[in-house]
Amino acid sequence: MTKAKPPKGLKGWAQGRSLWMLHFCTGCGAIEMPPTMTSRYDMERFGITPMATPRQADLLLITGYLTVKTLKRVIRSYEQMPEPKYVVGFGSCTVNGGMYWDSYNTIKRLDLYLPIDLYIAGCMPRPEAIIDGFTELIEGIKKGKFDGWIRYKENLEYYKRNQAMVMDIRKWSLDAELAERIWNEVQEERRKRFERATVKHVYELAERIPEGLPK
Amino acid sequence: MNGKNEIIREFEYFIGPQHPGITGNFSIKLKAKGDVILEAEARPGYLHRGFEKLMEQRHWIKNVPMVCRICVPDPDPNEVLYAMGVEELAGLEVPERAQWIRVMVLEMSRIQAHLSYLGGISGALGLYTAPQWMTGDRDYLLDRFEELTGARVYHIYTTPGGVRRDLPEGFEDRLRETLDYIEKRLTDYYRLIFDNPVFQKRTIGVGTMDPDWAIENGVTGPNLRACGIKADVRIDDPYLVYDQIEFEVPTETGCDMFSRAMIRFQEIQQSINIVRQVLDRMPKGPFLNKPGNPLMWRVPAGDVYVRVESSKGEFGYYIVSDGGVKPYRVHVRGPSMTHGIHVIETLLVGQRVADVSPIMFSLDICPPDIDR
Amino acid sequence: MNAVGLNITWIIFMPILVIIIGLFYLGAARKITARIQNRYGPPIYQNIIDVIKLFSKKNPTNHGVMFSLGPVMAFSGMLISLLFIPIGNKALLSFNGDIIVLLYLLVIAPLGMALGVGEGGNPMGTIGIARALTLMLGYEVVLVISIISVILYTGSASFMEIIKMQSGGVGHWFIWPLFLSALAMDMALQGMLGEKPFDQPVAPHEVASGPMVEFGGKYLGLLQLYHAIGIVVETGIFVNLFLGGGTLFWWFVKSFAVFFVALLINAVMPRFRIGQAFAFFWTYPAAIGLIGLILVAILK
Amino acid sequence: MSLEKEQKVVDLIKVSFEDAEAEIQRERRVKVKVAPNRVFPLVAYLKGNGFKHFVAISAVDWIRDGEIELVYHLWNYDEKVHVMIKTRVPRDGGSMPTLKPLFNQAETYERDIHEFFGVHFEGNEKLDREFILEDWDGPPPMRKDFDTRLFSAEFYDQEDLESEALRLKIQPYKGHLKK
Repeated sequence: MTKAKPPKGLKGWAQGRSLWMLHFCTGCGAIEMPPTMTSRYDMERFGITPMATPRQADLLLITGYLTVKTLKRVIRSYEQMPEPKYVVGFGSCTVNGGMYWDSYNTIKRLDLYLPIDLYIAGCMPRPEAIIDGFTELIEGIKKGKFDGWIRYKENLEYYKRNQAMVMDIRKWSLDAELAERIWNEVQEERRKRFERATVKHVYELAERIPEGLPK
Repeated sequence: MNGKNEIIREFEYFIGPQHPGITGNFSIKLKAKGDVILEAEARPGYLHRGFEKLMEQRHWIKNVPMVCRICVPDPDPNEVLYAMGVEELAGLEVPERAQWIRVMVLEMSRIQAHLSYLGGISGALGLYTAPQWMTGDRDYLLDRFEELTGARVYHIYTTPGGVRRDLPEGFEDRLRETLDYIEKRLTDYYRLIFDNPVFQKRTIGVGTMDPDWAIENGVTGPNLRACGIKADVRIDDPYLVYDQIEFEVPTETGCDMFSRAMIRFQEIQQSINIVRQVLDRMPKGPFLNKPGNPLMWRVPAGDVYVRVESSKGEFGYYIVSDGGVKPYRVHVRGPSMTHGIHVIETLLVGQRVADVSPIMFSLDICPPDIDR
Repeated sequence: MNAVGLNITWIIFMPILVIIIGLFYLGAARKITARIQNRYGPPIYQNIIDVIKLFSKKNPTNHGVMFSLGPVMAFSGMLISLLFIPIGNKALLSFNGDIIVLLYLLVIAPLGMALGVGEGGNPMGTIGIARALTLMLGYEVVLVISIISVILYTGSASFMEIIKMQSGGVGHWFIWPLFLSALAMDMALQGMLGEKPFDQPVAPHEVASGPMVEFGGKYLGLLQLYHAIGIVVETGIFVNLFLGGGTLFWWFVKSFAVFFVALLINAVMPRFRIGQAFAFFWTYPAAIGLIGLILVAILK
Repeated sequence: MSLEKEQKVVDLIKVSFEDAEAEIQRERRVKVKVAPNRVFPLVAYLKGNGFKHFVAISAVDWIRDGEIELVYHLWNYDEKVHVMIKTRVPRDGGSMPTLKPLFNQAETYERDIHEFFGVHFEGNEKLDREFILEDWDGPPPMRKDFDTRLFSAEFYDQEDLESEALRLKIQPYKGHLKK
């Protein structure tokens, strides 16, 4: 079996110049998308247009933090998109959890669950930063540098295992058999982890002041 | 009922979270017969970050950057609310100038939120030129915000004790220019949106609610004023210096989508007037009363409920302190908690599938403040 | 022999030409809309890139034979209708009554889509195609009324003959004597082109992208081509009936002018609800068309 | 500043509910403390007396007392007075009658509190439906004995996932850094 490769040449050029993004706003970053799309920054001049369904889209934007509930839908949408497909993570929340690093309901590092091609940093990124990220993406696609979906396919088991650690993948995966198998495999570890995580915390009556600070 | 009508199939389907006709990340499960909706169930929770829990983990001052993230399209009321609540608990004096600046920031935030609202509802009806124009013009206001606070959307500008910094030099003139520009554009918007026969046809008499029903079901803000009830937190429960400012509270009697859009349109004009008044009458003086070492600052035990009028309705914080360096509990009462769950579930019944998205946009539902 | 050879060249060359020009129409539409919206807009050849990209996509989802036949049927139905439209004073199939045949052929495309969408099983697609067929029922009536008044006026049901009768300058175009019918047909055209306020079938905020909701990759590419030909065919009917056809260059200029008017209306209008759109077609345009028809019948 | 209208509200409550402890917090704010079983009649009484706007229900976990405090906020549009009705239910197995018959939107807040604090509301039919959390088997997360930092560190534990990613050489594209 030959290794799959990202498109190059005419195909790569057309793919880069015509990116249809999935109209799926997952977090705060969504508020900077309208300015990027509309008259002041006008993303359409690069051929980037919002599309309504994953079947038609090439580009999945994760605009901000992902709660576990949204992650399920995102994975489902991602798997429905036709290849080649690209994922861009917006904002620091997708890099390391950002502001919500200690939240019980958001995932911290997105590239453990989905193959990220490009991150745009900031909380949240300005339209200029978004445009800059997109030009980077377009240039990279034309040269065939981005291969996120190939990574995802080749390491499907790894990604599915990670996803199974935080969510029930059986309902949300297109490949039901694989999902079922991996889900059964990780049950034990998942249960252990959950037990460790939900140890009843003794609420301290003492002052909650960090130690070593001057009075 | 049986017999002939059975040909019409009953559908059950989801609008959202991955759907263009949804404000933010939200979903509605619909049961429809043919084109008529029989039952709607709102399903929030896609944006739940556990804000109230996270705020208990952080010091009083460290929560300031967090709170503005609660409502993404209109973040400033959150900052002001949190600051007001903490000040009331701690008995912290706010300088006169800071209060005027806060009013200005709140009203600027209202203008930009209403502009994106009008863009949103016309976009939901297919009039794509309106969102393009309005988001473009809203950006000029965001530029002023950036100049004042350093950020476009999340300003983190209001802190307990005042505001983070004073107005930059020449800011007032530039803000006036921007306001003049937006005021000039209002005529264009009126002609594009409200004079449009198709827009009128789609919105007048659609998504109506009864005024008494609206009050009892927790409808607040512009949505309530569109039912002809003159209720505004700025007047009823005055905060900051709103009792010294002259402004009108517009009301409409249609109770439908058109009135709800019209109210917002008129409020933009009112907010422009308020900002102008603030610029004229703002006193000189200090702008921040620092509360001391933020890591050590204790707020006396007690509880307080504060509310402001945000662009979406009544925003309220219930803050409890046990005398520690961190809040004991903060409860956020967002206006969308009622608009987005109970009100929309009731309004959608009997409507057409085509009207789901416009009705949702017309109520100005902000999912992050439901989920928190 | 020579004429047959020319015809064969034309039959190969013309659809390609029409597709490319149709895609440029779509690109120009995006550019013009962008200018109205104070934007720069995509390059005018953007839709050609889109189609290349769509055809280079791998493994689009397939829901069965009928699902893949849907776009093919839509595309080929539109392609056959193209053969009956005289472009630049040259028609491949021309006989008395070709207008009537064309009316039948135009229905094939939506029906093909309906079969494919039904196989897809997405409720959004089903609603979308139901709306498309309802809308068709609305504008077809107006279209038929306008065409009957032209046939009544000329006494011929052949495009080529109607074009010949209009030769001899702007003053001879049928848009002047048959103004009311032309107006009614232009309104119907807005619905045929799927421009606002009649874009209910594909309304993104209501039914995602309607019939296209399940189609991706090659299927969507084929639908884009179908749409590109559709614009030329639909504006072409108007050009041939009311604007006097013309040489190849002028024919496309006229056809684009008709499209341009539709675009301007599209840019400043929200969309009707489907019931309202249907009611609209059966009141104003139908009334105008009927008055036009009666006037023709009386004055003739 | 005069507190006449606030005093009037306090008197109004005292007339019918002798066991309620009502006090004026400040201008336009009145606090009332009642027993859990008196909340429903009190809210119904206030609703009949002009408190038409049901603002919200807040819950506070007083873990040291082993109780959860529920605060019902009501607002009067005519008098412009805000009343907070406070009541306490036990943390374990606490139950309250639902306010749905009085105010429809109370249902939403009750679902919210049920999910985040584990308080049961009798008569609320939608209580069993998932509201904001999905597939959550842990304790109610807003309670004080749930430690979100521990949960986040343990449940979203990344160290072994990251080392596995390094072994598989799964890395995001970094070409733009080389410029």
